Amino acid sequence: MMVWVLLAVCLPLLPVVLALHPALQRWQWRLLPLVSLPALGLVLLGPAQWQLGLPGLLLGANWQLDALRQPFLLLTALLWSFAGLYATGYVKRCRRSFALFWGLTLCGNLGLVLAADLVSFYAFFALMTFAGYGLVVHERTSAAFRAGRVYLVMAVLGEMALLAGLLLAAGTANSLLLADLSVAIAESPRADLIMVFLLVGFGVKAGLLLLHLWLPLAHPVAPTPASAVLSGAMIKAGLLGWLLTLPLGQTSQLVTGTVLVLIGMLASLGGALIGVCQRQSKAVLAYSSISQMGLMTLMLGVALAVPERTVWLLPVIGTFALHHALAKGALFLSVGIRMPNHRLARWLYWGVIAVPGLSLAGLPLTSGAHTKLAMKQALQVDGLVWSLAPWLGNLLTAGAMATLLLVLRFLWLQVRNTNRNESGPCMQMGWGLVLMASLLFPWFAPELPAAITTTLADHVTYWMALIWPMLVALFMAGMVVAIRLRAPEVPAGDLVVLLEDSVKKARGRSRVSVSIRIGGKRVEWLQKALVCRVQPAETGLRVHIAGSVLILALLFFLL
Amino acid sequence: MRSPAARIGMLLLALMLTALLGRSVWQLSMLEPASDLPRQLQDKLAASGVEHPVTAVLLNFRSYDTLLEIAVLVIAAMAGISMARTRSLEDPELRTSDTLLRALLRWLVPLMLLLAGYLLWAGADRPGGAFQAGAMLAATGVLMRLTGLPLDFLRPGILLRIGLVLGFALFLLVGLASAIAGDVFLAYPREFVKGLILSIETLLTLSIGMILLALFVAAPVNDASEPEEGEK
Amino acid sequence: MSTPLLYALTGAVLWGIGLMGLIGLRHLLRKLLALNLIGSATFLILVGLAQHHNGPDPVPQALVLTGIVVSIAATALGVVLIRRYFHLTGRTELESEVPEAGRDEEGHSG
Amino acid sequence: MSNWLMAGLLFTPLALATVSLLLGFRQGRALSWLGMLLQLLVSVGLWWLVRHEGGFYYTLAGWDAPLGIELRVDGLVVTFLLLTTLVASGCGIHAGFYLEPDRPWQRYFWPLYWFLWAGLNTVWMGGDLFNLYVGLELITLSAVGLVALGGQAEALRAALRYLLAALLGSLAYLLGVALVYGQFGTLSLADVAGQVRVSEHALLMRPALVLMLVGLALKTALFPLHGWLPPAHGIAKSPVSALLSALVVKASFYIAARVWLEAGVAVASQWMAQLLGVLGAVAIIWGSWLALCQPRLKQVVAYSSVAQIGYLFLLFPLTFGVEASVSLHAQQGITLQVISHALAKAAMFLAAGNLILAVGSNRVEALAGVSHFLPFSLFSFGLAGVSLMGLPPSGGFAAKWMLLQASMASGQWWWIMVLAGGGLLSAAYVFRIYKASFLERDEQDHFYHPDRRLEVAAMLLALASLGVGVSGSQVLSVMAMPFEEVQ
Amino acid sequence: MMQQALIPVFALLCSMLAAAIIFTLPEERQRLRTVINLLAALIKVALVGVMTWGVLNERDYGLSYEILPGVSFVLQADALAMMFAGLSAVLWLLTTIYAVGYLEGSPNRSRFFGFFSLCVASTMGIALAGNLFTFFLFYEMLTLSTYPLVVHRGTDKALRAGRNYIMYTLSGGAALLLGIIWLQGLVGDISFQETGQLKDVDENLHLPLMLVFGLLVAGLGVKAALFPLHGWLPQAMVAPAPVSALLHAVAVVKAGAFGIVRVVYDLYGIEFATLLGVLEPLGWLAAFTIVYGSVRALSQSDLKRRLAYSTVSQVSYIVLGAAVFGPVGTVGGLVHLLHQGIMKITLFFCAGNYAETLGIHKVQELNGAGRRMPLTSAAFTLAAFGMIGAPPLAGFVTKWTLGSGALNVGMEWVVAVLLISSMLNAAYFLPVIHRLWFLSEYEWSYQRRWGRLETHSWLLWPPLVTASLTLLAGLFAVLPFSPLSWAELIAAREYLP
Repeated sequence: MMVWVLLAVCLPLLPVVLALHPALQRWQWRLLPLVSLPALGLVLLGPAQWQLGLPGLLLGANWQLDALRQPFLLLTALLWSFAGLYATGYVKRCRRSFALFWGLTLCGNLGLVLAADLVSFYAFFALMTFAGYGLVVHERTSAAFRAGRVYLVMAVLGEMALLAGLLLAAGTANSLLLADLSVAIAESPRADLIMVFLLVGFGVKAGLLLLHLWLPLAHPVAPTPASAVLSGAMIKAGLLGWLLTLPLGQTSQLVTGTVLVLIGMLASLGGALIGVCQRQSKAVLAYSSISQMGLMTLMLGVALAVPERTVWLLPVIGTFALHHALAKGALFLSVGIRMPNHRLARWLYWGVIAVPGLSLAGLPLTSGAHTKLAMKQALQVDGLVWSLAPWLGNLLTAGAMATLLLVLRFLWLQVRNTNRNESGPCMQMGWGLVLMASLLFPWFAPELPAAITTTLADHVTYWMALIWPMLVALFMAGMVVAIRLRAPEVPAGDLVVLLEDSVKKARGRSRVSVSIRIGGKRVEWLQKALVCRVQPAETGLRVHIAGSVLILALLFFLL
Repeated sequence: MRSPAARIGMLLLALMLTALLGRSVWQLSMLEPASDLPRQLQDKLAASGVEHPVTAVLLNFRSYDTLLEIAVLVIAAMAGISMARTRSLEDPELRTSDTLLRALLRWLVPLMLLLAGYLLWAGADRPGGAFQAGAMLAATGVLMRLTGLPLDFLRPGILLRIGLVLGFALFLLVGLASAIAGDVFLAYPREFVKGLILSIETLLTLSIGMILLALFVAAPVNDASEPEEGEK
Repeated sequence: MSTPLLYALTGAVLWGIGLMGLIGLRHLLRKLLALNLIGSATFLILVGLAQHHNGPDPVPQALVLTGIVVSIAATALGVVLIRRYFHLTGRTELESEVPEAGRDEEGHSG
Repeated sequence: MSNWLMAGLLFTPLALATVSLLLGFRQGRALSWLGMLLQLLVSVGLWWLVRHEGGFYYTLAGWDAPLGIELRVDGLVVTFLLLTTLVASGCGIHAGFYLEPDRPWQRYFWPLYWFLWAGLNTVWMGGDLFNLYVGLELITLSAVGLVALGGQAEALRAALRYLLAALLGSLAYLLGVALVYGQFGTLSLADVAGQVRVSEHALLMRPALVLMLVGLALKTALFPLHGWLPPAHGIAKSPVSALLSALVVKASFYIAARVWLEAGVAVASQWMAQLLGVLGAVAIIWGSWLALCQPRLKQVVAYSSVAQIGYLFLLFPLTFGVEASVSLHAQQGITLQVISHALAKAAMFLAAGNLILAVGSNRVEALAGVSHFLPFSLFSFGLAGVSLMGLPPSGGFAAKWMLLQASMASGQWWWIMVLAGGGLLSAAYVFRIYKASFLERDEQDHFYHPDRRLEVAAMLLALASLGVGVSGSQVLSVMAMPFEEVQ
Repeated sequence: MMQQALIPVFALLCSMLAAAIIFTLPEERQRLRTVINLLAALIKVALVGVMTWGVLNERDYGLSYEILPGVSFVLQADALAMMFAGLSAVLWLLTTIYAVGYLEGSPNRSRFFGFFSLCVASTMGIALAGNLFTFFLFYEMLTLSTYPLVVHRGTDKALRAGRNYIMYTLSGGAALLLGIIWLQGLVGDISFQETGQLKDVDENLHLPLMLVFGLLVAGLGVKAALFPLHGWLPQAMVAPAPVSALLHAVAVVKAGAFGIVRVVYDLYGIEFATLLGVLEPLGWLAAFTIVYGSVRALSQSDLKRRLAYSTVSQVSYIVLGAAVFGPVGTVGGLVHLLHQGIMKITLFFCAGNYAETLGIHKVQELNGAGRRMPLTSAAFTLAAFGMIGAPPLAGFVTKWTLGSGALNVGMEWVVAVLLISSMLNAAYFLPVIHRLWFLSEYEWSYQRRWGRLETHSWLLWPPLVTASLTLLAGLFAVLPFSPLSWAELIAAREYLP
């Protein structure tokens, strides 16, 4: 077992090892899709629950797999494997570097899912974050560098907040096990502070509103497979972090929960709104991710505020994450696929591309529908004693509408996709596999608690409820196309642009160096003056030595 | 020290010092010294080998002082001759052919030598002694030099150097001999005191005379100049 | 006031004069003479102070004799040096008109 | 045993001076090796003797103290004798190879050298105030002679200045002695000390004390009476400068210290002690600062002596009106300072001489690039510098440590500042030299390579100054050897 | 028993002896010099290893010898000493290898390696010093022996830096000396003892003891580059890379920090120091230095200068650790003594490699160097991430333990400082790493090639080794003999039972 786990986590480091020797470097690239296979095997074939202690590692490492982690491990392994396959066809330049960072990031991502103690969790999280930079800036264009810079700044901020949160939490819990944290935090007098740190720390990765700035910048510029894993898997790491550390199921954290729900609402709608205004398909997808993560944030907020719902919500969040990862992964990968020239084939492709998108919007019979339904069940109003409860239903409806609009926007942009690059069999296969996984999702989705499993009747009512928002959305889209309304241009990365401007203005030449120079001159002058004064005095003393004797003798006499 | 104010200030200060010194002398003169050295001296004079107390102090009780004093003289002489011209002591300015002077000299020199001898001898029991005799010798030499006599034995050379240290060397040897004999340094054996002191005095006289004379005769400068260290 | 004491007091005065001379005079020989004067003053005090009431004290007399020889040696050395100094530089004073500091900075090669 | 040793001690230098006057430079040198060896044997023998049988008075010419001259041999004296042997031998060996043997006047080097040594021995052991005067004069005149040797105008100027100052100092001292004799009727320092303690008119000794101290301070070159020192020490030949700085100025200080400790503390005033200390402190700052400004290497070292001498004068405030233990601490500290400064300064001058010989110039800037040419000498210079700065593990440090302790224990905290600041200033000028020598020059320099033996001499002395720090306790134990009167 | 007392002496002597021999070697005897250097380094590592083993088994390696009345030269190997000794022994070995490669063909190597050995001997002495006096002895010796190394290049700039260095450190030495003397005057005994030795002093000595503490810290703070006293450090980076490495990682700054640790734990005793209330200001000072150093590092365009300011910041972690009461904080500070050493030495090694191979001095010249020198750059990256405190590297272990130690005793502000500093570290290191790996190659004015390797193999291995150590120290932090567990051992012995 241990060997298997270690292999699963460490095999992604193979490109790093191979990089050490020139003779082995060509293997780096060829083995890229294979490095995540042990992890995939682990989640598919291995036991569903296990625990592994590695006392010699770090400050005493502890890894485990449980029901909460399983969907995350699954989505991570799946997405990375297929995207890796896709990447072997997609990436043309700097392959070795790509393989290196790919492996490192993957290692971090897998490891953090499995980590059960704070330190290894944080270690893998940091590894993923920093190695991810390599993926973001892979194209080495100035846009990539700009996105990378924003990514890095945000990531560092996040890491620091995270470190603070974890330190405080560990100090409170007096334990390094993640499992011990939630109780301790809930009981701690500094619970709010810790939670804020953790929310912010993971929020950067999870694309929490206001901390999402890097997402729409990074996704369009990163290579497509990298965008897929960024948006599909890595973004979920933040979510997982929240789930593992926040005091879920303990005492009610009403304020935090409410704030989170509000942020989630805002994100899910606002993200969609800004996303519609984007000009790049990947940027649209990025905002869609923000929007979707908003929904997950919302659920988390509910879980925090209403602890009794945690039991229901956690599996739902897991399911949602898995669904979103696969669907979004498929969408991202489709960006790099070249449309066949044949008209029919192109329409077929179109249809296939649209499915995951519509799934996101909750198209019946898709994973989206499955998830949305489960979510609705979990958030059902009866029994949810909470001020915001009545709004949730409407929100979900609005969310679905917004998502659909986004998807339409994406498809619209895809139509104009002038991608002329050859998409080789590897890409096709990778894309296809993700797509398939996404479509097959309802069949291997994790089991939900009995209380919120859905019946057919639920499905039907759900569909009914879905029809009209979808229609409205389609109508709006149609209108837009018909009157050739141009969407207002909102630069990707929205707030970042404002920030960058202000930073530029603030940067002026400091005057410190000037004053230092003046100071130096003064010192020199003083030195010169001292030298000039001392030497004649010395000569005087030399000449008047007898006089000095006289004066001294008198002085002594008088004393 | 050019400004008159400073001069007057210094003068006042010097006056003050003088006054303080005088006051101190005055105050001290009121005191009776606790130890009575003259009486001790008187008690031990008999054992010193000479009758005159000053000579006894000089050459016996505090002979070490005297030994070093001669050393100081030798040093001065060395410093003097180290700057001497080596070729010849001929000084054309001093050459004279005044026969009257020569004749006078012929009388004076033996007389002065005799006087020197007397001073040396008298030192044992009355004022006199090696230094006075040596000074007399030197005066003789000066006189001879001024009349243009060459005095070639004063040319810096081994002879002169031997002459310079002769008295000192004997003094030293006596000191060493006494130490070797088992007593302390410079303690003359009781039985030879007088003879030893006399012979030391005699040689000292010669040396002192030579030293003083050498300073007069040989001190003129040479033209050789050595560059300062490191400034070649 | 006994005669020896008078000698001693005279010595004190001579000391002041000698010192003043050493301070005020610039010619090297004069300085040397001033020092000689100081020496003599010292001897006067030594002898005068010691024997003003005990009658003649041979010890200071002997000391003074030694002192005189030493001072002669020193004077002789001084004169030798002064002569040679004069011979080489043509100067009779230590201090030159040009301030010393300035010359020190230039150094002198040669 | 003691007779032989003492006779050897007194006789050897004088005899060598006499004999070497009759010989040329080279023969004198060969003879001097022998003399150094003898001196070494004698002083080590004396150390052995004193250690086993205690110190003693040695009555010269067989006459007891007030009338005759008594020499005192105790631990401290032995310490200084050993120090003299070490330093003077080092300088002598250096001089033997440093001076050009063919100059006619160099034959007078050895006699002067040995007279100087004889004077030093006399002063260390002297217990008679007048004998100390004669010893001082012996030292002064031979030192002046050495400075003027082969005299070029500048050297003569320096020598004359030195002579005049030293004579004035001697005479002031002698005047003090005259007053003491007038007061107590004795010349023996031990007697004077005894009488001061019992006499009700002891305070009348104060003028004498002042005169002696001022005179000796002048000879020791205490600020502001130091004007004669830098020219003399700067212009003399390096081994001569080394001797002068290391030993000659110490002789007069030694007398001052002995007078002060035996009789002075009983009659002096707090103000006098403090004033002496203040002058010392000013000397430290002034000397160091001027050393920093000097354009010529040996002037730097010479001014450093002015500064280092300042430390010595902290003895006065630190032994006046304090507890016996503190006073002892201060005395030990000052002794260590004397020793370590002697060794270090000698090493420094010798090393400076080597450097000058190598680069052919006395100027500090000329040293550029010498660091990889004469690393050995530069290293000696540096080691000596370490001691002057008072950094561990040098003797200078041990001294500073004890002085700091003494200042702390006596509550005179203001000296602490001086001690600390002085170290820094000395660091400044030592490193200035280093800086100059480390500067790399582009063109390939053609330095003259001095004799290896010259470098060794400097190195040994520098190492010795370091050794004093490492074995401070041992050195001080020599000083503390028992004193018993044996006849 | 006698043998045991001699081991520390041998540890000291082996490098002093090496220095003495090397000084006398002519410039051309390169091989012999290298052999002597390496031999001495290896012997030292072995001796330190033996002692470490012994200390773990509670053996006593002590030696005492009276230098001045009441003042002794004491060598003593305790756990804390061995930590520092081990660090310097191992890193010396590496630095020697590096320096041999670095200075190949340059002038004045005998001088360089001679002083180099002396410098390490002093460091060893500082580590093994059993009382404050002995500590001071070697502390000043260190100052002196590093000066020739700092000015080794002999350029005007180097000499100026050297002057500043010496003036700063000697002033510090003076303050330290005063403190020592005063302390000795107050309490007499100045030897180091586990759990401290001033705990039972009289109540009315508390005020002077506080002042003494201030003096001692001021003196040590110069070398440790605490805030107002750090000016020399960034200038001293003109020295050759191995020297900077040694200066920043092992010898000088570490000596200062180690001294502060010694004073706090073994002289005052942490409990007593807390009682006196001197730790809080010390902590604030350290915290300020941490932030200040990082801020200054941000604006440096010279690579080594940037690293130097980073040192200013990093070394204060150690001091901060000493100022935090409680075993965990102690561990955090102590462990950083080692961690900072290996990380910073890696960085300087790499900086040296860049300079030697591609002539890189400025940060902007690093563009694309990663492709040209991947191994060096990898080492640099690892160490830089370690500095930032990214897990699982050594720096993280420090920050984590320091942070949790501070939290344990309710000093939340320490965590804030740690975070701010980490952030700043990231801000000045990440751009460098970015340039290394992601930017296109700079037009280097000169490039040297060494066959297949990216640089001289003697230059390449040391940073690789230290970089791996950086990784291992973090990855296996809890294994026995790791820095962390050794620090825990010390902490366990430093607190009163």
